[in-house]
Amino acid sequence: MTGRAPKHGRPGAAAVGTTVAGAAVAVAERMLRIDRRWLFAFVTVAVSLPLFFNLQQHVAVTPEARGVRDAVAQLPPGAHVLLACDYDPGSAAELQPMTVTFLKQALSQRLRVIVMGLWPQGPPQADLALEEALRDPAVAALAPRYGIDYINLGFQSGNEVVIQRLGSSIPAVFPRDYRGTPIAQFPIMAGVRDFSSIAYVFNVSAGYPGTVEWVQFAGDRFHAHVGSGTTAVSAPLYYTYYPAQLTGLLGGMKGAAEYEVAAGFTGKAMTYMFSQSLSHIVVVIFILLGNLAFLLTRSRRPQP
Amino acid sequence: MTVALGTTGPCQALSALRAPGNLRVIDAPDDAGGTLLLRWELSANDVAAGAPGDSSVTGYEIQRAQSPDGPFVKVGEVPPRTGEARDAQGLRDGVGYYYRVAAVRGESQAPSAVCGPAVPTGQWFHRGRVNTLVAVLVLTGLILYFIEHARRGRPVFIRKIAGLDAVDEAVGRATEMGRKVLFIPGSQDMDNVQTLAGIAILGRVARQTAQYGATLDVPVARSMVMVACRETVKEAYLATGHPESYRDDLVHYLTDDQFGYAAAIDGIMVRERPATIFMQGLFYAEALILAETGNSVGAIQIAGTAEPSQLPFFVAACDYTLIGEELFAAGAYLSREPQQLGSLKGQDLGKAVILVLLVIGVVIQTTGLFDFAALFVVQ
Amino acid sequence: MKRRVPLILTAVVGITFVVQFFIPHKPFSGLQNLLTDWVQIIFAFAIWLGALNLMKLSGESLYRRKKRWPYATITIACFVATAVVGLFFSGGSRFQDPGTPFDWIYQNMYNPLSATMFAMLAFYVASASYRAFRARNREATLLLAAGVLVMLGRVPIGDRLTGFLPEGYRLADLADWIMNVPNKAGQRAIMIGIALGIVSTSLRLMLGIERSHLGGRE
Amino acid sequence: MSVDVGIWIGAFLTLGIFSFLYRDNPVYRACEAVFVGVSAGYWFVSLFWQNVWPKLILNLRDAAGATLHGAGWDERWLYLIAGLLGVMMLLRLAPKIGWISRWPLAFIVGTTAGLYFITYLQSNAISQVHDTLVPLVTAGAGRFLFVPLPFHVDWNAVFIFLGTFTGLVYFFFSVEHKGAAGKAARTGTYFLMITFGASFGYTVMSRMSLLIGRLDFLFGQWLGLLR
Repeated sequence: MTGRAPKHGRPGAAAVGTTVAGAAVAVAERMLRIDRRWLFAFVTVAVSLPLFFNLQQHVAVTPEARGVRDAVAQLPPGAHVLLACDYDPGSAAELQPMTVTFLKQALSQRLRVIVMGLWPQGPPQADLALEEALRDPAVAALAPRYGIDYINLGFQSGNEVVIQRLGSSIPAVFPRDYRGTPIAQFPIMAGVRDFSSIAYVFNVSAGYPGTVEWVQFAGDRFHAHVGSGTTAVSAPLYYTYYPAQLTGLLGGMKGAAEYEVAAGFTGKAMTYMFSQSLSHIVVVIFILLGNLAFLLTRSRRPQP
Repeated sequence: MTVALGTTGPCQALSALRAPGNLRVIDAPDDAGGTLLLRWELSANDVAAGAPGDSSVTGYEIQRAQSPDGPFVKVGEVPPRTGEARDAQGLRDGVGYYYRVAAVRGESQAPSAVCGPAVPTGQWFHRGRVNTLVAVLVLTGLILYFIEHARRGRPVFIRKIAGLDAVDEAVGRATEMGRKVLFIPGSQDMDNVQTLAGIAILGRVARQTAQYGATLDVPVARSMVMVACRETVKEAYLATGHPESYRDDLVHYLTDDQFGYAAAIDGIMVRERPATIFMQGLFYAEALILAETGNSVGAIQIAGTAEPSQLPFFVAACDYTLIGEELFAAGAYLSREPQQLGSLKGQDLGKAVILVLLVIGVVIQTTGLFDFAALFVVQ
Repeated sequence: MKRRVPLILTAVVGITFVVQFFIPHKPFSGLQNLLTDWVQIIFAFAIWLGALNLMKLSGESLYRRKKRWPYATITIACFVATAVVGLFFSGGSRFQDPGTPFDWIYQNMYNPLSATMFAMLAFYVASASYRAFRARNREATLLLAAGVLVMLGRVPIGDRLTGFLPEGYRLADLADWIMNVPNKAGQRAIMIGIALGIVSTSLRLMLGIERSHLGGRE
Repeated sequence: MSVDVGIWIGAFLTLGIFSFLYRDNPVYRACEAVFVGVSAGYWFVSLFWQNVWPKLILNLRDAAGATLHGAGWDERWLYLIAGLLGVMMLLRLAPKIGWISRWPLAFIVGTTAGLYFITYLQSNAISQVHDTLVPLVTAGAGRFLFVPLPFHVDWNAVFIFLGTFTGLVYFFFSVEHKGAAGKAARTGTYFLMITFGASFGYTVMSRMSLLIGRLDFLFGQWLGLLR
């Protein structure tokens, strides 16, 4: 696939005509040569300003996002769910709200939540999310306790191999929790053996290892029900797994906001949505303006 | 209102606990051994919450013994509404084991009839992977056939890939301008085939820079990649008769970190203004940072990756982009060696087979003759 | 020894890997885990080469007082400090636990730098949109149209724009359709193509047809 | 406004990197140097504690323990080979016998080639073919543009099939893109372009979210201006 992108505006523009068309072309030529730092400034303003206003927008829920909510909602109280946090603070803006909402929904339903991470920075992110989820009134009312209702098993290195090993024995992969206490001391882990003891796996994924590996190993090989929350950038690829191999899919901040609406827990993703909307509009305007200028100048170019 | 014990009504939780039925134990198929599978019918008391009956069964206990008379030892437990389990705890291949499954309610248990002996064994062939084996054999056969075909001197036609025909021009331009050719082999390590494909392209580009006398600069993000790139560049300079122009520092390490690497290359681009930039390999988010900065310094950019999420940005910001499979074909294409081109031809035949299967498969699925798709289930 | 042994090694290891996939029995069952562990260990050794190369180039720059020597000094200092803190003063293998000095470096230096570099992409995306995404021909126009529809269809404002249409025909639904139908088809074609490319490349490597990474004969 | 020194350092580094957007400058160069040093150190330490320590040192220690206690041969002794290959890699620093580093290199290339060969064939090729094989036409009343039909056509499945098929035709290398193949390949590129467009849209979404996250850090955590 080829194609030479025009790199710069054509400098030394054609004569500025006296006609309106000529003037339009001249403007277009200047537009093409605009210093890109002006574009940067524009983006900064468009994204920052809305942060200072707390505007709630109406968010429509897609079937993919509803899939996650429904998969969790149908589980009986006491069922074990596995939350795999495979991301780092770099992607937290998009993914942290998903982790928080999942924890809120699961804990408010009295599910037993087992947290782990294939990324070393995942479990600390999960701790932050737990703190936030436990502050939610619906969760706080049930007063979930560590080791009984939820547990953080921490990080395990080895990427997809870890998932494979979980398929034969969870306690063998995680003999201790994140803080080093043997898991035998926690009632929540009693009877947890492998994926057959886990009713639902929710993977929050920022790349490798992540959803692809959970689908291929936990889902395809060990027949676990897998749902995924992922950065928007990975979402298009993961659509090929939905709905056959993924019961639900949250893509980026919008997916997080949809999940918040579907599960009934408004959170950070909803508050960011205004900024997100505006930033998309800015980009669309840039594309339209850029192309308008391009078309105007092109129509004026002498044909070879 | 009177409540009669033992009849339908809210008091049924007090009825006798029924045992699970029809327990079967078999060797787990297609495994390394040491695992048995158990299946049983749920206890009559184990029904979904809200359904008529009672849901007071709190789980099932798996019990194992070396003889049918016991003693039975608990080896695991599963939640209610579960009718299967696997046991892989300390089983030895070739030994017979006896099992029973007990429905549990609080302190009381109702064990099933004993089932056994079941003997765990390992298998020498994974029957679920026959389809993959066939695919391996067919594809390998086709590719090997055409490699041999080409080795015998039969011509192989390969269409033009425009990005690759531009390599000459791009390197020539750098020479004329007296600026560097920057080659970025992706941000990932040697355990990724895209990196290997990128290094194969580097081999061909290095021959060009050696011949034209252009300066090559290869910043890398991984130590192993550094070693492999040095071998590759050195080989190219030797093969073209310019060993004196080779220095190890043409290939240098920056940092393993994705964005640390991008930040450092941004610096190199802005300060040294390379005339030509190759980005060939696996790129993630750093792709656009590099492509935009490269563009802002006015370099000719030839990119290639098989990472779909980054392709739109390469397509937009670079002069030429190799898409997906083209990245893997590039090394072979540029080498112009008959064997390499033969492998491309074989790979094409593989694609043709897939196209034919797609058409046949869709027709069969549509007519409902049989479940053709089931042949492609992977395990 | 210099060239033949590596070629044989590549072939044997590669073919073994393919074969083990079909044999569940021991010792093949554990082979994949074992060999991938080995690869990780070799990587961990190899990083010494990279680190020493970085130190050598930065050290040269400092020693010869080249133009950018102050920055080279910063690089050396930061590398040594991070490595020493992580190896000796952060509780051994639990070096990433919250509260360790290494974690402090991670949270307050590594993470802001990395996240900011990542966030720079927002600006580059914007400038690329203005400058590079042109409706030059039918292909590029399709790319742009799909991109714009998805972008608008995925935020609430997009729904507002087409709120007058019946449900099922709004922007969000169109975006959904793009994701689930043409996007899926394209991704699939790319994925299958990549798989064949990888199979062919892997074979070339295993057979030693592609071997430039192993260097010359000397 | 935050009183945490760490947050202030983080904010300074954040602004330093952002300053590159205006132009290359000494502050950016300093931040870049910090970034290269810290991140190289970060990975250096991580690889040691995550790979060398548990996979090599602990395994060999346990193997030695088992053998000393009379257990005889222990499988974990095999990790000695990995250690040996690692040392061979480092021998690259010795000019005379540097060529021996090609052995571990060849080993890695072999594992990569073998592993990718099989996993991509299985999970990319075969399973994607599987997912494409669905009935295009099913029984029951359907319609095409208001014209009633005696059967139901799953147009989405038809599109997906068409796109996958023509997309693959584009990737043929040994056929000139002319005639029927040319038409198919061209249709294929249309699908690829829509795919890239979708990716582009989602990537914009992702990147803007990241910027929102950073600004939230600056305005919220650092300056305390957001609620």
